[in-house]
Amino acid sequence: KFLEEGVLTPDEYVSAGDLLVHKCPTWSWSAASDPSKAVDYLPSDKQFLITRKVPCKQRFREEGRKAGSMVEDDWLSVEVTEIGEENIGEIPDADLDTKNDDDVDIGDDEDIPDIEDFDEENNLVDEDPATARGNTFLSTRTYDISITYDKYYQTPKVWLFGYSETQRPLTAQEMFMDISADHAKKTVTVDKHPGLGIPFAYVHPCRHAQVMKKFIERTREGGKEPRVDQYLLLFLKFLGAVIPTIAYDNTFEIGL
Amino acid sequence: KFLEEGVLTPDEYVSAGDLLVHKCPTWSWSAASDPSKAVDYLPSDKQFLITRKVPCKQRFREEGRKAGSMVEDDWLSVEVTEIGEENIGEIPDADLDTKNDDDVDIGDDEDIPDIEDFDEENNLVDEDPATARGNTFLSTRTYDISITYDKYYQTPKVWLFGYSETQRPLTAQEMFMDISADHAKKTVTVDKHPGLGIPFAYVHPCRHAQVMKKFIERTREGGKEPRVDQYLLLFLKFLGAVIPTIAYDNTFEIGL
Amino acid sequence: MDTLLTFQPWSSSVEVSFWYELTKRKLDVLKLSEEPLFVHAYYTTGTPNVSPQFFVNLSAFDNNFKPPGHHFSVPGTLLNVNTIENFKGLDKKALLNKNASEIWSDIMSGNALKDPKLLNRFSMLTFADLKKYHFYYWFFFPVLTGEGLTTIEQSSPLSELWDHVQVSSLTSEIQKSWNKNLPFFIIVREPDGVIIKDICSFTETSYRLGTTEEIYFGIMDPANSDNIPGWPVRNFLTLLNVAFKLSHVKIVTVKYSRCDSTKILAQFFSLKLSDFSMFNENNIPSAVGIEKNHQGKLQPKFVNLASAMDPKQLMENAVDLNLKLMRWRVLPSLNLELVARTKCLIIGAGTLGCNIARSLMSWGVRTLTFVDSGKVSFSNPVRQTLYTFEDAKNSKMKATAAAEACRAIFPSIVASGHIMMVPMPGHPVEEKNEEEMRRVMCDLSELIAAHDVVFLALDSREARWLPTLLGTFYGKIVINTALGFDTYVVMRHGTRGQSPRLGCYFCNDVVAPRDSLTDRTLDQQCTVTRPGLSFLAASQAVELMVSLVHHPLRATAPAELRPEFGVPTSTELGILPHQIRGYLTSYDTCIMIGQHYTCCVACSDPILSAYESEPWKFVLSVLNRPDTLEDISGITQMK
Amino acid sequence: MDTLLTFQPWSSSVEVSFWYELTKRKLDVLKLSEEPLFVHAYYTTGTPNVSPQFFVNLSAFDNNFKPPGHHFSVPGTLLNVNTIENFKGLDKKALLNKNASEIWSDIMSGNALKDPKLLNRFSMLTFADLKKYHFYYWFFFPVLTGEGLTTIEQSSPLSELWDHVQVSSLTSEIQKSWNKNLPFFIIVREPDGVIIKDICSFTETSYRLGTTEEIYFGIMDPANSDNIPGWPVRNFLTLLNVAFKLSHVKIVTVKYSRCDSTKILAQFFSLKLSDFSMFNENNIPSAVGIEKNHQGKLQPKFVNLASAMDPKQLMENAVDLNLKLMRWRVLPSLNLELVARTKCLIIGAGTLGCNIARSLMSWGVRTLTFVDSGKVSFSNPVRQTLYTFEDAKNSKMKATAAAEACRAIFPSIVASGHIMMVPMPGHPVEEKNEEEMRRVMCDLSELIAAHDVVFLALDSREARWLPTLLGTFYGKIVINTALGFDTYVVMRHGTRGQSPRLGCYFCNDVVAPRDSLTDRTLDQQCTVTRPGLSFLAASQAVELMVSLVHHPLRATAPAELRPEFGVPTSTELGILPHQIRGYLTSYDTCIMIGQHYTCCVACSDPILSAYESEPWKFVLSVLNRPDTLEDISGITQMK
Ligand SMILES: [Zn+2]
Ligand SMILES: [Zn+2]
Repeated sequence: KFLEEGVLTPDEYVSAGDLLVHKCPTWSWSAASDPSKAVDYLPSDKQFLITRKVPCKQRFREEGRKAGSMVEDDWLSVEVTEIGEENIGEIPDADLDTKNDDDVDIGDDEDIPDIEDFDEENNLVDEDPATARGNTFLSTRTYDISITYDKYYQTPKVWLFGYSETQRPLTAQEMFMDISADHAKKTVTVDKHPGLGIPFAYVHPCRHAQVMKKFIERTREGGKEPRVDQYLLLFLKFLGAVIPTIAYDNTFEIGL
Repeated sequence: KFLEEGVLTPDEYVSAGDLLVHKCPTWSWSAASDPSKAVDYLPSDKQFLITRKVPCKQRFREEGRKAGSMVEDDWLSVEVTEIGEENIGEIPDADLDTKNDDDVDIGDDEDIPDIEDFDEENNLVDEDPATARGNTFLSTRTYDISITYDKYYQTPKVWLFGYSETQRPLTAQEMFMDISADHAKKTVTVDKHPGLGIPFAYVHPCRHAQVMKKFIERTREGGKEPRVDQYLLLFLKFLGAVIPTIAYDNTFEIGL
Repeated sequence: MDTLLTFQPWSSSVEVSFWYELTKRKLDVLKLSEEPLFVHAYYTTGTPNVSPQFFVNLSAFDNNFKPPGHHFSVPGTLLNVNTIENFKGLDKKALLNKNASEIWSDIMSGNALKDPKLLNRFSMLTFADLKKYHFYYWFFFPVLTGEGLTTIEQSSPLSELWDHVQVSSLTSEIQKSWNKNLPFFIIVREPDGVIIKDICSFTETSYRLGTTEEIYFGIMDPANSDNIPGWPVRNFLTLLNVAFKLSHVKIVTVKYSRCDSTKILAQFFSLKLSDFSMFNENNIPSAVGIEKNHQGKLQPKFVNLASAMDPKQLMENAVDLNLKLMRWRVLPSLNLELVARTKCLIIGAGTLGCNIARSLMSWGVRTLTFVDSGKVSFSNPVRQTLYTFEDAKNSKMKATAAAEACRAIFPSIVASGHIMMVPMPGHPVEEKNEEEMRRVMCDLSELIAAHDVVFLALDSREARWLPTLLGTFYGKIVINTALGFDTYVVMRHGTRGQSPRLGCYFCNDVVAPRDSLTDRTLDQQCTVTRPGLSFLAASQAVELMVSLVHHPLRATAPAELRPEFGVPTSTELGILPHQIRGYLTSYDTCIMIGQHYTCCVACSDPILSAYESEPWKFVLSVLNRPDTLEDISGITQMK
Repeated sequence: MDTLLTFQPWSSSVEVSFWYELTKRKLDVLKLSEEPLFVHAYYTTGTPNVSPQFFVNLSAFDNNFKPPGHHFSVPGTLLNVNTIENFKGLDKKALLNKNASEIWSDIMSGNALKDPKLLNRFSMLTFADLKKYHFYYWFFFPVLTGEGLTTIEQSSPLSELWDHVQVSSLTSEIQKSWNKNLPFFIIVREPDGVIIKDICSFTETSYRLGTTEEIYFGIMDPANSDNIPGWPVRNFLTLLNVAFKLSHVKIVTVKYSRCDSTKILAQFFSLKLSDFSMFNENNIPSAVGIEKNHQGKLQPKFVNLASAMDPKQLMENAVDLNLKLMRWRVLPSLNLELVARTKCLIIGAGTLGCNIARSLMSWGVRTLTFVDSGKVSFSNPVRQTLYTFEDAKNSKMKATAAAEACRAIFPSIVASGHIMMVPMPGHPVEEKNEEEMRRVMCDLSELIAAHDVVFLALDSREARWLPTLLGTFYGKIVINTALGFDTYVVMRHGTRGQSPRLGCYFCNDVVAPRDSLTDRTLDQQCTVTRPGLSFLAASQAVELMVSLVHHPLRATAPAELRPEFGVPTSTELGILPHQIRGYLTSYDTCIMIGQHYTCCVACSDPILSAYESEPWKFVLSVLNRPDTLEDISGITQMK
């Protein structure tokens, strides 16, 4: 049914997951956080896939979108211009404004209680010439991304958990800033991750099969016959459209 | 200051009240319901004026107003065509609809608890040929109207308390139906009557002096010099504009 | 060709003021009494299109009742019964007949001639469901029925029979008497004009005139039509038949012009009267006159005041009602007004503070003030009974959220919250914060001075110190509550002038309170207590307060242990213990008395003096160095 | 021209799952323990632009921890302290040095050679403020510092030095070992290709080769840049210097390509090592490696999980936390799960019912069901602690309003309300209502069967009859509360199978309950009680229930009086009395036992049998004619 309907069985999900993990070292299988959360149609050590700390280089911005890009299919054509490193600096400030819209008071590091009391720690010295100084990395938000199997829709289901630049867990509202505006409120909601029991944002899988089918058709038009274990590799491409701002390597070439 | 500013002193209020009571037998002076409510600048037995059970023959209707009647002065020119007795019958039904707008559940007589239990009372006979039968009166809402003295504005202040056709006290919303729409929400509010301690609707006296002054001027233009003790007689004419639906005799001629 | 004369029945018009007054009297005075009450109604002359109004309002209860000018009073009897069953069960016909026989006896005795308003005597049967503000009522307007019916021989407007001068003369006579409130009178037509006289002068007048030809009976008529006179005319005609043995009379029914007292409307009737000659003291004529309701049925009228009342007012009344019921049978000496006006300060708006506030509200206390510095956290709402999940979600300040909750429960309450961290010994003040802390101390001191009772519902020993001192200083009732894991203590602090002087929370201690908050583990930070305790401690603290304000000595009242069997307690509400200690594992309580300690670090005279002489300097030194307390109190020397 | 080699420090990345797990363990297992815990972290090779992630998540606590493929585990020590003061007070340098000395001893002993992950040993100091979901944490990644600094003699991408075949061969070797989680290894360049081997085979290999020229040290490198290797490289170089006495080494740092495991990024370094030869078991090298926070300061990191957590979840956790604290020190045997899952039915949502619900919520009970037929009236909110003025204004049904209020207090609670008038003896059923009443009886019966505990909080005697019968019938825990004016009683009903069998509310009576509601005066309609009573009765009823569910016999547990001094009570929570009677005037309580009466009109076997055989027929006959009860129970004969 993979080729016809864009769906896959639990076994196919496992084989596609194995291929993903083999191909992409950042992805790995995980067991459920406790055995009671495990589903029996998947191996206990392969309950879900996860990749951690994927940097998110920019917020999605409505104004950054190209007009008309939605004409054909809003799931595929969202485009964002990746912001180069040279102007990374301006992002966090610019988007802090949106915090005012949230009800929840987001305590950032400014808010560490008793932090003044820790000034005494300045007596602590840990100076060392061999410690590299200065960031050779970007201070960006990062996401843990997980893919579970959705039995009802017979498709993968993708989950996101974001951390701020300072490792603070992001609120749902903050995460929505990183998601294509078309999907942020429509198909992305928050629920407990089935394997971890912790609230993650997830993309509702109701249209996954349909879009995957379209992907498969295009691939076949290009003369290649996709295998079912390549499902997740294709799936990641599709996700690139939904969550265009998260910089997992959607540039690599799948060896179809 | 009466002629110049349309205001009056407590003493002038008393003399005007005395004249009103003398002239109009339905009006009478009243003491405060308990001595603690009395004000010291008025005689204890002349704390306020009151007339009871003034029939209200119709509801005020926005659509019944003549267009343009507000051009000159909305306090004076509101006109309503009094509905004759022949079509009285249709009023209560027509206006019951507006009840739906109210939050408060108005228990009408249908709601008498245990009323069925009183059916046994039908055994009671009280038949008598000398008792007049049939209503020779209209079943209408009635109003108790009271006039107090407002020390701040130095004018009379008028209070209304309505009863339904079945003697049930009207809610504020229901009373507003009887008041010129221009004033209903703007200048009419509900507060405790100072002498009775019971919530009445009242017309805010902020513009009373101004309008009275206009009245006085017109009377003088007509060649007559109004006396201060005629203030309340004039005042009733003015009220006829604010509360056009309440049928106190605004047709009588003041012997100016 | 005689026409039957019919009479327009009354339309009773009970103003809401009557019901409010009845409610008040029922709660405060009548209580369970079903004794008939003497009341007053009044009426005026008829108005076209308006049913004949029989006014009953709060003046009904006025012992010195006098109707307004142009109005006429009617004496009556109010029978307010306690239950709907009594209302239903009462024999209405008997009630009517009882009234009628009174009227008959007044007619026979001549009383009615001297005081004709007795002819209109009425009864009013009521049941007031004060919980719902539902009022059932039924009027009885007895009229006597004689042999045969009254018939009209002639009827016309008076102006058609009399000339203008005569009518004018009558008008002016009536105008002159507007303030005499005469419902019935005789009109004597004399050559030079018309004279109005009291009814009782009829015989004398007719004797003088030698004829009754020129004597008319005048009646101020409440009816709204010209040809159908009002209900009061009826018994009046009976009086004429009985007292003057008249079988034919000429009457004039008079109405004021509504807004021009210089005019009257007068209708002339020549009547053949119904005959009462066969009746006497023992043979009483039968009566009719039970009022029908708005549907024209012989059923009671009903009014639901709740729908038109201000809900806030309704609630206020309902709360009072519920409390006042305690006075009806069980505890007549209960002084609810005293409790209601007791101003209560609750220091600490946590589990204890919330439940104290709840208990105070249920006693009708109207002034509640909260002091707390914390925010509502998620663990609070299930135990701290004034908060909700939303309060925690929004991290509301407890003091203000508690006050808000009180108002949401009972809008008439005066509740306020002060966000304030009570200064604590052993929590030193940095110099830059000194001025701010001084302000806090002054605020707290002012708050305590402004209230009658101070509840200490704090979660640390040291936080209780300053309020204890200030409460003693101002001589307030201070009630302290504290929870262990499955034990609690409720204690009232002793005060100056008490003998023997009782102790305070600190009187047993020989060390000053110190910082006990720092370095606590989680289970020490949260008060780990069995949830039931705070309900027990809080409610007993409030009950103790209520008893205490009933004692003439209030804060200085001596402490009591459990009474011997049969020995009365010092207040009807019960004993005034010094300390109540409760033990949840055995559901037991124990009453204890602890004496004042003259070296107490919180309430002893040396401490109070030190505070009095230099409040802030003293308090600051204690905050920074609790040992100060031991030095000043004298404990140090004792050691 | 040698360049100083610097190392990129770790960036600790603690996932929320770690904090959740720590919270759980702290509450349920660790409690007050500050013992160090063994934990696991892991890392993978670096990604451009991302700081070197040191992953800690819930698997940290897993005893069988194995890192995912392509990842490398690190053993560590978690030190979770109880107070912020302990967190601050702890000597961080000492903690670092302790770790460093362990690493040094592992290097010296050869353990590190066999298990190189020991070289990355870390410590984590945490303080969890579980009330606020605030976590303070600080990582220590000790690296040993030797004499002189490591310098780069040569550095270039490996592809510039090795030919394509050799790089391919290395790639393929690394690909094959992806699942072995080897962070360090030796790369042996042999003529026919490259081989990867364990570190410990270095000596053997170099001996075999007769040279170290073709041996490279491979390191899976978490750093994100080519020229600055990651932190783990550092102690590894120390190991090489100490174990193999090497002063010059050739290393290759390897990174996986992020999404194509057929590619690797490899960087070659020729290094001159820092010298550790002067150190030994007693002379331990000093260490650096305290992690800086996000501002680059030597301060702890902090995360406030509350802001990102679902507030409902937060509340649920907070409520649990507060209760669990009772187990930490005071009452380890407390079975909170048991209490939480006890399903409670509260019949009557008035003053008692509301306070019972409040007490149950404060004990963490998660299933509450209310039965009541009334509406919230204005007198209720000040006493009935689940309602507000708005509820009264809107005349909400009590049962549903109470459930709604519970959810507003604690959204995770399963609260429901059933609008139902309990059928009452002496309140006859009209024939047309029989079917409806039968339905009500069945609903009530089902409700009682579906709950574990039934609280009777009704305001009339007769309303308690059917629930008493049904509660006994289904063998439920039935707790009855009743208020007098200043007295109250809390009683648990006896049940079948109990020996001696305890009585129910009706066991003392010799007449059947009848209509006591009709014909009541106002003060009889409203329950006239001192406001404090309902708090006392409700909270003790709930405490009694909590004790009772802890007893293995539950409903059938025998009754206890107050214990002799020193004698343990049957549960750690206290005695299990049959009846608690309280007297507010003396703040006293009394424990009583009442035996079952075999002719009881509510709980006796004849009654239960009559119900069982024809439930509705029996109940209907009782509603219509309460005497039926006396006949069936046998009281009639006894008279
Ligand atoms: Zn003391
Ligand atoms: Zn029994």
